[in-house]
Amino acid sequence: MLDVMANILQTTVLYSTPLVLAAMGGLFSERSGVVNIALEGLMTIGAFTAAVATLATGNPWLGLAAAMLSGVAFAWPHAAASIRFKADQVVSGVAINFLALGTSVYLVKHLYDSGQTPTVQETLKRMPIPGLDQIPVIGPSLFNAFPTTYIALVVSILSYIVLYRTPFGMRLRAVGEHPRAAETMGVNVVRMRYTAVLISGALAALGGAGLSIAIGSEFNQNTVAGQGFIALAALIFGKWHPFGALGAASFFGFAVALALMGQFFGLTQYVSSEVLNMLPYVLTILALAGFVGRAEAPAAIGKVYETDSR
Amino acid sequence: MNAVEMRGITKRFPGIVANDQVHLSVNQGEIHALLGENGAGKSTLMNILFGLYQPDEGEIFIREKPVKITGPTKAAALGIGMVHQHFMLVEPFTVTENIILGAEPTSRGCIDRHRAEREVREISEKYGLRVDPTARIRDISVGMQQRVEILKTLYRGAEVLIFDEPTAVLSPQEIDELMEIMENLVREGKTIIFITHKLKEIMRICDTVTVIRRGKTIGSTSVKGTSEQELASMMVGREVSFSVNKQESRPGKTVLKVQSLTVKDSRGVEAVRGLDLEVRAGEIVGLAGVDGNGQSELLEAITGLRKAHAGDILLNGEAITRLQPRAIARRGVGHIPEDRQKRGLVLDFSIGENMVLQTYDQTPFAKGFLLRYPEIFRHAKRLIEDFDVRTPDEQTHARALSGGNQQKAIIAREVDRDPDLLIAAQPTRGLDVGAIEFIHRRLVEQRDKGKAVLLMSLELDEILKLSDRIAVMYGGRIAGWLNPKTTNEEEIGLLMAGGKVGEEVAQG
Amino acid sequence: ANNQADGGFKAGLVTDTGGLNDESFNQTAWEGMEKAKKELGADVKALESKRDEDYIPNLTRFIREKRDITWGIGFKFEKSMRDVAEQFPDAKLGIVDSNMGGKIPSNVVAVTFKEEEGSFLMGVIAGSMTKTNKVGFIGGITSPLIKKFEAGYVAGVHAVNPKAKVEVVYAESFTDEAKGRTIAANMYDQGVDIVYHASGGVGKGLFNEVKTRKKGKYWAIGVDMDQSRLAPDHTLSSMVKRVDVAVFDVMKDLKDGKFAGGKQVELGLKDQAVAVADTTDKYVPADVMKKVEDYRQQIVDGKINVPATDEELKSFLKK
Amino acid sequence: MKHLEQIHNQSAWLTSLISVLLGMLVGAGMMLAAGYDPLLAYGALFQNAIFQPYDLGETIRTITPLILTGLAVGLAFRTGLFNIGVEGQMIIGSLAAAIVGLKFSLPPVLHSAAAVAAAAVAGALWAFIPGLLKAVRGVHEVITTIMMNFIALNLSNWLVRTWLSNGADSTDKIKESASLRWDLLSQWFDNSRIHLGIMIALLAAYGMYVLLWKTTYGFELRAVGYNPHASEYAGMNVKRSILSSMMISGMFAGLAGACQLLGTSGYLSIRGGFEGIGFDGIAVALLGANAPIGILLAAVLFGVLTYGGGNMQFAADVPFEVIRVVFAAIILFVAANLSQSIFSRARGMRREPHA
Ligand SMILES: Nc1ncnc2c1ncn2[C@@H]1O[C@H](COP(=O)(O)OP(=O)(O)OP(=O)(O)O)[C@@H](O)[C@H]1O
Ligand SMILES: Nc1ncnc2c1ncn2[C@@H]1O[C@H](COP(=O)(O)OP(=O)(O)OP(=O)(O)O)[C@@H](O)[C@H]1O
Ligand SMILES: [Mg+2]
Ligand SMILES: [Mg+2]
Repeated sequence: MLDVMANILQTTVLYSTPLVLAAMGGLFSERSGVVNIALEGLMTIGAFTAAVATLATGNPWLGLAAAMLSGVAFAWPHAAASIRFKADQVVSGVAINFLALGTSVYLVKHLYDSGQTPTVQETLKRMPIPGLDQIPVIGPSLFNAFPTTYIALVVSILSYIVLYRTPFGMRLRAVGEHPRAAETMGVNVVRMRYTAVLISGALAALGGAGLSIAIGSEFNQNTVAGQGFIALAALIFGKWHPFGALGAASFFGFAVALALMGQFFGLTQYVSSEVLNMLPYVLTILALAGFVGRAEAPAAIGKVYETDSR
Repeated sequence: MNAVEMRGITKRFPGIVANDQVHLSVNQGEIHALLGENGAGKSTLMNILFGLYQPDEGEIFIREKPVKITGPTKAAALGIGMVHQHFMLVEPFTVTENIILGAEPTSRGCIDRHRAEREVREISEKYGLRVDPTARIRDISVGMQQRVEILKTLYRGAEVLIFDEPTAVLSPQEIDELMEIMENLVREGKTIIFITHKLKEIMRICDTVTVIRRGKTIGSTSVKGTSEQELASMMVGREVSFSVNKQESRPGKTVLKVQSLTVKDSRGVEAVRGLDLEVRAGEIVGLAGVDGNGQSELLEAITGLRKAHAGDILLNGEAITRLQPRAIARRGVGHIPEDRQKRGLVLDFSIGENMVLQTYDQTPFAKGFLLRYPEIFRHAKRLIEDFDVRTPDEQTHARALSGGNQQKAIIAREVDRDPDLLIAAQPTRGLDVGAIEFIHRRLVEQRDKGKAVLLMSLELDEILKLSDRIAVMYGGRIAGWLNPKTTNEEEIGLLMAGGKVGEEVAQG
Repeated sequence: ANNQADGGFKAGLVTDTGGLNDESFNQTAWEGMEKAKKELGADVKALESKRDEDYIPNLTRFIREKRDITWGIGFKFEKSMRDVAEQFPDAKLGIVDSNMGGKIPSNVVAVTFKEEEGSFLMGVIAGSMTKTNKVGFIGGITSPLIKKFEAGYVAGVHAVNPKAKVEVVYAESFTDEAKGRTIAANMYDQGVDIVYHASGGVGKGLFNEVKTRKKGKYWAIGVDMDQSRLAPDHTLSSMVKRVDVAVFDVMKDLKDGKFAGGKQVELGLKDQAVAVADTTDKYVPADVMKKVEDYRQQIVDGKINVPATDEELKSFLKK
Repeated sequence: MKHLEQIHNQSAWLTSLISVLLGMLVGAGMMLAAGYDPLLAYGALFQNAIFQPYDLGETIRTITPLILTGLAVGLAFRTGLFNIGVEGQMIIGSLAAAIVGLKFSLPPVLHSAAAVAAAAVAGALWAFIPGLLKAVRGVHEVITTIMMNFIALNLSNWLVRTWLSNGADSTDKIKESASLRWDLLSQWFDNSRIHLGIMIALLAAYGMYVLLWKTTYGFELRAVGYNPHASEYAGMNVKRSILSSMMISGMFAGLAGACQLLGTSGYLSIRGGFEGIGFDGIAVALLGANAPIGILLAAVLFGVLTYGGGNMQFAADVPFEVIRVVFAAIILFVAANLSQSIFSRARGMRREPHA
């Protein structure tokens, strides 16, 4: 029984890591008032860049760094369009998704003449934390995890501290709730939102990188396959709070783990594997409908901010 | 010494010159009133002083030195603080967080909460502005919120404070308290620029008044040497009548009867508790009360927007307690809601569409399930003319209208539906005297046509002037009935605060 | 991908949504085409399909170019192939991995493989080498094609080691690498020591996981191509499917004037179209290799009838 | 969404046109950078998409579901809802159409009508769930519709394998009587798979126009979309509006599924993942300013580029994905109203905020 629990936990951690990182990315952007439906695209470009950079340098840490840069680069047009040019933020996000998928697959085909990158050999490996990884049940999953998992945990905690404890975070949230109020208090709304969206790009790309150079070992057009949208859902599910989003992403990973465990225990004799596969999604909806309900978005989210002092 | 001087300020917006060579000079240590009709350009001028807008032309001097105010930060550095017409508060934040935003005390990179709260407490005690530093904005009253706005400016060391229509949203008690605070501030050496539409307030507290009309300075005068009447005509450019000409009311049958009604608010607390109320045809019943004593919930229950927990509501003798809002409206209830932009209008619809927001599916505006836009626009055209709504045409989006004209459009719509009962909630909030005059006339006209009018207002002035009977609400009940002819503001205020009054008019 | 026509033989290949270099049957099929270019001087060209609905226009484009043969690679072409074959009775077509429900139009040659036979041998290897008596199988999306792999594998394991238990998990995806990894990790953690997969891209996750585990204790078995390069020290074997050979042979026959239109060309161990990867002897000891060879011979000789469906497997296990 | 409305006025038409050209320029730049010939590529694209009757027919077939998914997304947006679940509703529409097409026997026209209707109802019902959760529990429709997509995918695969096909990868072909193909039409277009779905799509576009701008109910839907508070005050039933707008949106999506199944493929197969036509609908709707005529034009553009893009790869060796980049650029340019700001700068004007 214990090892089953350990297995479930391990799957949960594995599956939710990229979601957590991307959701934290979304958190910064949306808390500052900019809708980020582009998480999917930002994860995609991160996964692509990480794979290519790791293949080129042989160093997955450089891959992670390059991925973050690419995330910033692709978040930039989203920021520019929705902040500087006052475009509709959903429209701009959808465009980024197209842009990222198009660019990355185009480049893969151009660079490797193939639908996917070659296999990345130098991926990030599990990093046991000596001692702690021997703890039963949680040891193997939480303390013998991929570096990205540790990063995700640290990022979650840092996000909380930055958003709720520092002046920067307070200003960022103020900008997302009532930008004009923030402006009258001397906060530069435009710069704040730019910063938030760019951070969002870096984190989402980091999440994507985990898919191509930690859990996985290549990039193709199916590498991200909707996880950016799930991360967005986790962000909303988690009520735009770092720990809420962390919890929601983990919940989703947990549901995936349950569905897989079902197959191990021969549940497929009674229900089809497709039905088991629906479980994570059904559970999420039930959880939302039953316990979570209405989530209150940052008040100024999605709204174009008009400055008059040009 | 001049604390502030603005010379030849011009600010153009697309299609309009909001400020046209405006001149303003404010003495150190005075309370300087800025008076003008809606849209005269007062807020624009103050936004320029606060650095939110850049003037197209003109110069600004602070303490006799020329300055360029490039943004709110610069304004704060120059000692200018502004309390905005629409509150600039972050609702989910605490009082302290709102005050320190942008100038946070930190220790080791994190916000030093304790120090911040201590500082807020200190300033609030110094100026007599009591607030709870840890309360959330969304949980405190409007009056409290305003204090937070004032504290924000003081926290930044403001010497010149701009108050843009601060009293429009306050109850009489809160206004009194605010006046006291303002006097305190002046005593501490601050200078105040005070925008209000209420001439009485200017007479009461200000030293100097500057009047602007259509973006131009009309003149400046000492308050001592002027009168309300003179100020009004300076501002509007014509004579304004303050008293409403109305005949004795001749109440007819009972139109609205509310019996031991109990209504819960959004948090499930009983906001209205066993309330009884009657409004008869041909009378205006004024509903006075400090904001938050159940008035809003009462009106929402009558109009069907909120479920009654217990009790009955009868319209012309028939129960409407459990009917849907639409059914109630169709039975003859008109409603001018409190918050016009949020509840009264669909800002992205044309005026024409807004004029049929309840009746769009009835003849002549619809035939079967198809809309008849020609009829809708014809209807709107007529109302625009009848009610003097200033708009380019009936196809203009409601968003493009000024607040006063938006309000006129709503009143036009509700009155035109010819309801037996007209509920008017704060119908003149934020409007200038000209517009107020117009709306008051319309309400009395309805009464004289034999309609029942229920007027909810925080302006005691308005209540006293218009009502035939006054009901004062306190703690979810009618605390007492007063006769406007024999009572006065003090008496109403006392009831509003939960006190007792000797003379009351009999109900019914 | 333009080539001069020499002798005028022109062939076209339409991939399924996996694309040309999918490290799977599309890619091996293309290798067959390239061989045809080299050895038959054929003019060969490929079109990749983005969505299922692209199959018909893509096939049609080659037919309109009057290519001597147009290939559709993958069972997903089944319905489209029939439509196109009926619309263009003069065109010659080929499909891989489908027998078109047994009703093959006369201008289509249907190439299928007896994956169950190769999978049986993988089962023999796994069943012989497991130390824990627990082996695993990861399937892609539940479908008759993948069931062939599963049934053959389970039968093979059973044949050499009736005590061994086979954990079967379907990922319900052919692309979710992370899921493949999770499933593999779970299997290994629960005592499985050898895992075979027939799950396309999902299987990459298997190799990623096994690579991180103790050498010589945990193993993976690949599919379609020799996948040992994905985890050189952890791969026991791969079940190779020589689509290239099949595609080339059909075209060579066609050029020689023989076209097996309307027929199903079913290739198995006997035709060396499914086989055990050459690198297998690296970690599989000689005695097991010999067992594999024995079983191969028995299957080729028809002494063993390898099950290809759940039902056939059930009756096979009963014996 | 507000300033997208301005696309209705003529300068916005110009903006869109310029954005399309700029977008293609971006694509050309990308091709040049990678050493391809953009002229050859674009030439191949348009030549392939519209000049041959066969290809024109196939292009129209490609456009058909895009119109419908665009309408689905656009209608929801108009009423203040973000329906990312069009993909799933479309899958369910296909599923329902397949069931009726396979399991029922009806006379020709009736059969296809029944299958189309079933798809519409099924799509509507699939959208009803997120609508209900939104209206009653306030659950954010973005999450629920995303989840419903994955559920739809698995549900469809499951039913195909277990019920509709006896364990195969795909169902049989639907009965001829349920098909939306019309021989005469196909023959005009050289036996391409163009089908009557295009009529359904055009009717749906007209239907959305009439519903939203001509009927009393549409008045209510739009009012609720813009301002639910004011609508409630005016006596409209906000919850019912949310529900019905989700359902109408789902109905359009279901129709798209019907077109794909009854017109294009004729059978249902197990899906490895999402086809993406529903997601493309988001882009189509946004590019088309959520207005029927705009959506039509955007779908045409999208369809031409998508179908023609296949030839680009064939003729010029350019990876198809560059088309996605072109799209992204067009959408960004339109959304950011970039051409306008270029213009106004040229005239020495400053950008003014819009009301
Ligand atoms: N940002 C803006 N863009 C365009 N026009 C504006 C803007 N702000 C104000 N205006 C216009 O400028 C004029 C002056 O507006 P302002 O808000 O200064 O009036 P006000 O005197 O403060 O009125 P009120 O008494 O209602 O507060 C109005 O006609 C208004 O329509
Ligand atoms: N950002 C803006 N852009 C364009 N016009 C604006 C803007 N902000 C305000 N206005 C215009 O200002 C006018 C109303 O300004 P203001 O905000 O002072 O209204 P209000 O105070 O609510 O109404 P009123 O002045 O009648 O009480 C309207 O005509 C509105 O169109
Ligand atoms: Mg003002
Ligand atoms: Mg005003």
